[in-house]
Amino acid sequence: MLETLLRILNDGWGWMFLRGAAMTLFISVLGMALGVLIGVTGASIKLNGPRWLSGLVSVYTTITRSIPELLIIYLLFFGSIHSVSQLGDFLQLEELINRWFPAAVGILAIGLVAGSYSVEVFRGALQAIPTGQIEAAKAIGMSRWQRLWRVVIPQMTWFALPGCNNVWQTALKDTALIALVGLVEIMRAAQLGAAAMREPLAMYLIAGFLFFIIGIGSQALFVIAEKYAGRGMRAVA
Amino acid sequence: ATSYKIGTEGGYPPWSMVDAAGNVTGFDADVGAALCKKLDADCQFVVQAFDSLIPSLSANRFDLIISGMSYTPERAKRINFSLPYAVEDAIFILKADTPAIKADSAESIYTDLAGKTIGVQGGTTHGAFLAKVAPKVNIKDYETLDQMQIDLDSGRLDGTFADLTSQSRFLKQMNTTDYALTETVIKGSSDPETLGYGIAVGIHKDNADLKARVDAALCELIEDGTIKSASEKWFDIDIANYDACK
Amino acid sequence: MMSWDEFSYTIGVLWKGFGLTLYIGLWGIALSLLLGVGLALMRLSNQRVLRAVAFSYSTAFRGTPLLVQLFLLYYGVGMISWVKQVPFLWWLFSDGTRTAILAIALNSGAYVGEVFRGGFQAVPKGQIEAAQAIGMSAWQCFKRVRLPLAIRQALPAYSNEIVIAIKGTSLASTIAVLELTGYARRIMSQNYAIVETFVIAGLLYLAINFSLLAVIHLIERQLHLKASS
Amino acid sequence: MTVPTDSATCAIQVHNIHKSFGDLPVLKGISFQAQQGDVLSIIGASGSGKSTLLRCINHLVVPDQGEIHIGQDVLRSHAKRDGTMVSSDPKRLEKVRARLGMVFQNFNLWSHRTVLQNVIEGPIQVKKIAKAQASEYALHLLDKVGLAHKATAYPSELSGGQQQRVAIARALAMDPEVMLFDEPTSALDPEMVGEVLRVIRQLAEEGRTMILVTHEMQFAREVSNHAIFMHNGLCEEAGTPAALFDHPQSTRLQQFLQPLA
Amino acid sequence: MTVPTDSATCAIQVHNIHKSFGDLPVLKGISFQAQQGDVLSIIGASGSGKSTLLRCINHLVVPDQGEIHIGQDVLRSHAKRDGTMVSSDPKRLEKVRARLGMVFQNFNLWSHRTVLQNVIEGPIQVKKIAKAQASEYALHLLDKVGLAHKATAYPSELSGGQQQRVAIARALAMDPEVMLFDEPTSALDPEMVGEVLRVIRQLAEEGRTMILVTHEMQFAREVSNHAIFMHNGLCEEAGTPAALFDHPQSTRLQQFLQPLA
Ligand SMILES: Nc1ncnc2c1ncn2[C@@H]1O[C@H](COP(=O)(O)OP(=O)(O)OP(=O)(O)O)[C@@H](O)[C@H]1O
Ligand SMILES: Nc1ncnc2c1ncn2[C@@H]1O[C@H](COP(=O)(O)OP(=O)(O)OP(=O)(O)O)[C@@H](O)[C@H]1O
Ligand SMILES: [Mg+2]
Ligand SMILES: [Mg+2]
Repeated sequence: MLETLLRILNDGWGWMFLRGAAMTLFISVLGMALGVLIGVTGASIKLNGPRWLSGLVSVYTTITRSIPELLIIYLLFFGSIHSVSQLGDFLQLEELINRWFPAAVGILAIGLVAGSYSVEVFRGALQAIPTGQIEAAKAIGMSRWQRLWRVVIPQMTWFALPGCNNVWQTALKDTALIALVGLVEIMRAAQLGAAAMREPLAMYLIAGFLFFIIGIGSQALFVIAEKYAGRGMRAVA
Repeated sequence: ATSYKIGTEGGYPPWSMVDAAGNVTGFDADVGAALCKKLDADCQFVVQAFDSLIPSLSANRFDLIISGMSYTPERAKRINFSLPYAVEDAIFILKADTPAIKADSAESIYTDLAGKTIGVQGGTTHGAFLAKVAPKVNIKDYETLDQMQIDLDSGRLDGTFADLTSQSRFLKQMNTTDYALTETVIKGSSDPETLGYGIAVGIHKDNADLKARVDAALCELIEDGTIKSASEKWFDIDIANYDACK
Repeated sequence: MMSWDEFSYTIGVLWKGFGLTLYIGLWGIALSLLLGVGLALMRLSNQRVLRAVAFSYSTAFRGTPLLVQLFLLYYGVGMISWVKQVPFLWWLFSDGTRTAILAIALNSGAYVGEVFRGGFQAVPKGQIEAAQAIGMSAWQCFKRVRLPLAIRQALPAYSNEIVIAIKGTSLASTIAVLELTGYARRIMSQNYAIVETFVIAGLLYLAINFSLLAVIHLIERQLHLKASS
Repeated sequence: MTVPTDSATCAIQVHNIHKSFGDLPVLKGISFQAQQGDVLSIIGASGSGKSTLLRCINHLVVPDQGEIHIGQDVLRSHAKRDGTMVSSDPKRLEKVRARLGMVFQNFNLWSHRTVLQNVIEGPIQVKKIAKAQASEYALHLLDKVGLAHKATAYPSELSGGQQQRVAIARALAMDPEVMLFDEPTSALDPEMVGEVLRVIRQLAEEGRTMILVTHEMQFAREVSNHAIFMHNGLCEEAGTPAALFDHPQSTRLQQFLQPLA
Repeated sequence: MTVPTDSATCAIQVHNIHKSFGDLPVLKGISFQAQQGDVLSIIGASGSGKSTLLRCINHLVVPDQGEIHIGQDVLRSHAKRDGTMVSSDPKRLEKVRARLGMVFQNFNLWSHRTVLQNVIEGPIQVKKIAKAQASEYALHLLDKVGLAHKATAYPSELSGGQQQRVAIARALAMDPEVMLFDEPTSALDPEMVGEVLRVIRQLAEEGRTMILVTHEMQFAREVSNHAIFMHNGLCEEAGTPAALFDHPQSTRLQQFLQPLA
């Protein structure tokens, strides 16, 4: 087994996997960032926004969460591929667009999916903030933004972190689906490697190991984040 | 010279594989290289998941598909196909003591299989074919051949139905006497409507000119033995379709 | 585009997988809820061993893809020879449907556990103290105070795990269980109307998830308490 | 008060209680006892540990050392391996707590239950009283504190004083032998304070024991027959309210009462 | 008090405020005004709407009707299409609020910030004062309320009275023109009450205006130069504390003050 692993890594697949891991991280981190942005905005709209807008957010979260992620990537990719390639022709940026279009679709898709989950996570977290905490901020004349940054987000973070962690772990797995648009992330690297080297078991073991490393690493970051965000909040009486 | 981009799956041995440096190898790669030489073109492979090959071709992300793709009427609604340059026969692996192993006609195999559970690879033509000719068979679809083969190993299946090439390779790997290939091979030409007309090159619908040139080039490749030698190199047998150009 | 005949044929075939998807999904959701609440309580218990077990479980099961877990259970455990000797285990692992339910319950449970941990953590300490002070047992305090207050915070995030579990059932097709996605694949291999078939399957998933989200929404409304003080 | 008495009538006995939060010693060995029908006031500066002491009595805060005797029952604590203190007999603790009523300084009403539900929760769940009966008694108590009309409101819809009165009703509904009041009149107007005074006196006449943390000396004087002045984690001075308030011995107590003079 | 005066020195003017919660009318047209340096006490039964009135002044509760004048600024409200009331000029509201200090009845300290951070938050964020300077002033204020040693503690680690004192320091740190105190001494011992009394007097001397809800008549009498008795959503009686407490005119007020006699 060990021999096989060494042979695989020597044969250049080590690099392939590293590039795959970088791609996985690149897409999932940016996707998650987009998702958190959508999540916080969507949750505030659902709780405080005008009715028509919060209705729109509900439609988005319901549909995006309900249909398979692969379908979303499919629709995003093949739904836009024609117009994007025409746009590329028109702007003479074919190369650039061909090169970055898949990654953009990947990030957008992961972001939209993670965003739809995040909306609900943040909505629950926002509701858990005692109203008095926000009133105290209003009473000293804080602006909407200041209240958001100084009170709402710090307190919400503590309530939202467990749910966010889930969204992140899900987003990380979902990046495997972007192989569809031609990006080589960890799982696709394993699949290609399995085909080329005829060692499926070893290849998927390496892929699983990489996912697990990323998973554990991010888990550790979340533990630290919870410790930080929980200062003073843990024993709120 | 003109240049073409060729879409291929990359993860489907021995048809299409990529090595760590990104070079495409396999039967498809050899056919593709030979074809480009004949067309006097520079070619570049684009590796992409099988499911997205046809839509990507439609969107002009590449010019040709060479990826062990069977020519079926349904696919032909979306893209053009070249002549089928190769045909593959299909075959069953069954328990060695099943009478169907020795059956001398396809029909008697089908009747024999009634009520049995047979694995096929999802997304291939074999499932649809089997469902049509042997409706009493219990069909299980697998994502990959590997999974299907593991399940046969673990005793959840009575048999599998797939390409002759992959079946014989698998049986060799299994190294067992419990299972065997049926003596009767299911000819690809027996039901082209369902089993497909054979392996062909995918071309964009609007590009009739390219289709004509590819067809001509493929005929030459079949005639001069290039396909045959590539086939024997990768499959140990000759799957070149000598009827294609007649 | 699809013709009407193709469309109704597709719907007809997909419908055959619909029931099985629902069956796997609902069982998975029910079991994962139990497992999840249990894990959440373990993570918050003051027993260090329980905490460590629950933490490792949630890290392992969330850190690896459901597909891998499913394969390990189905192909891995199914290959162990003594499993075939134990009637209950072989009953469980010989059948793809049951193995799929188990995999979804184990996987989703890890996520549900985190969601409920967040919920339990958000319960103000004073609310629990008030229950303890009148002599409620730990179980009564859990049932009457902690759980209702935790659910209220956790419900929105929990709805995520429900839809993810339903969507997760589609992986059952990879161990040859013919549910919705399994049939969809089968049709795609016949008609190559990939996007259309996929969209129709997606709509069926949407129908299931939409109904479940509506149920959650109703519960949320029902539980919706006047703003906390 | 701290004089040993016949333990048969001794309702509550607090023995050498110690408690630190981290490095901060809050209680450094407090002892006292109270007979049936006693009303004991605990006074002391803000932050002197009065609430902590009250919460030690029903082990909401588990003491680092010391024992609590409630009637015939004893509550003890021990350290776990990681150093945190736990109550030694959790089953008995539940039983004892059901006999101890408590009104929290910050009320701690259950936010997911209406006023009435807050009050009947204990009787129904812990004392297994029928709902109809519990509700009847609860409404009677709510009426007594002037809140019958708020029975279906949620705590978040109540004013501060209303919340405090619900908290008092909730504790009374359990019909406890010993009542622990943590500043039960802090949010109440003079009228309501008079009402609470009457309730406490009546409870005392019924033979119940009350321990009362308060900052209102006037109230303490009128309602209690014993008083303790806490300082520096210890019981600095004890006696009848009259003795304590009119003739404080320690300089610290003199200084504490100064602003009232 | 309700007599019109020269508006130049009029620090705050409350004009015909109405507020209902659902069907329940709480304020039915309250008006009053206070000059610079005035200390105005609001008394009334629990649930009579004192906190609501105070919260209407800085539009934490948006009134259904009526205006608030703070110096030259006016706060008005209007109904949105769905019937909820909103403040008419949110930008101005923020500016006005920065000039109004408030001590909440239940403190509302930010649980994610330490004591010191709670106090410097407003000066730094809203008044854009340098952190060093804000901290220095904050520590001075904390020292004044006897809590300098708790600067790094979190609110959940404080006793009730300590939390209340932090809340007072937090409001003072904003250096407000007008202070709104909602029962600022409810959790404080006599010593601390005396300290708060001193602080309020000093603020009044500096020309600041204070509005004070309290249940402690003695405190109201000592600290304020005007008093209002609220009843049934209206201002039932107003005057100097001496007049109100010693010679109550309305029978309701007489009854209210009865228990103290
Ligand atoms: N959010 C709310 N929803 C419904 N009713 C409310 C709400 N807030 C307050 N009330 C009601 O309005 C009335 C006035 O409340 P408010 O808090 O102003 O009283 P208060 O005079 O401050 O009383 P206390 O002295 O007890 O603090 C009370 O009867 C209360 O029940
Ligand atoms: N959870 C905690 N962690 C750390 N310190 C605490 C904690 N709870 C209380 N303290 C500290 O213990 C001391 C006593 O608190 P306690 O609440 O018993 O005071 P108190 O006498 O009730 O005061 P008050 O009259 O203000 O309510 C205070 O100095 C407080 O800061
Ligand atoms: Mg206290
Ligand atoms: Mg009030």
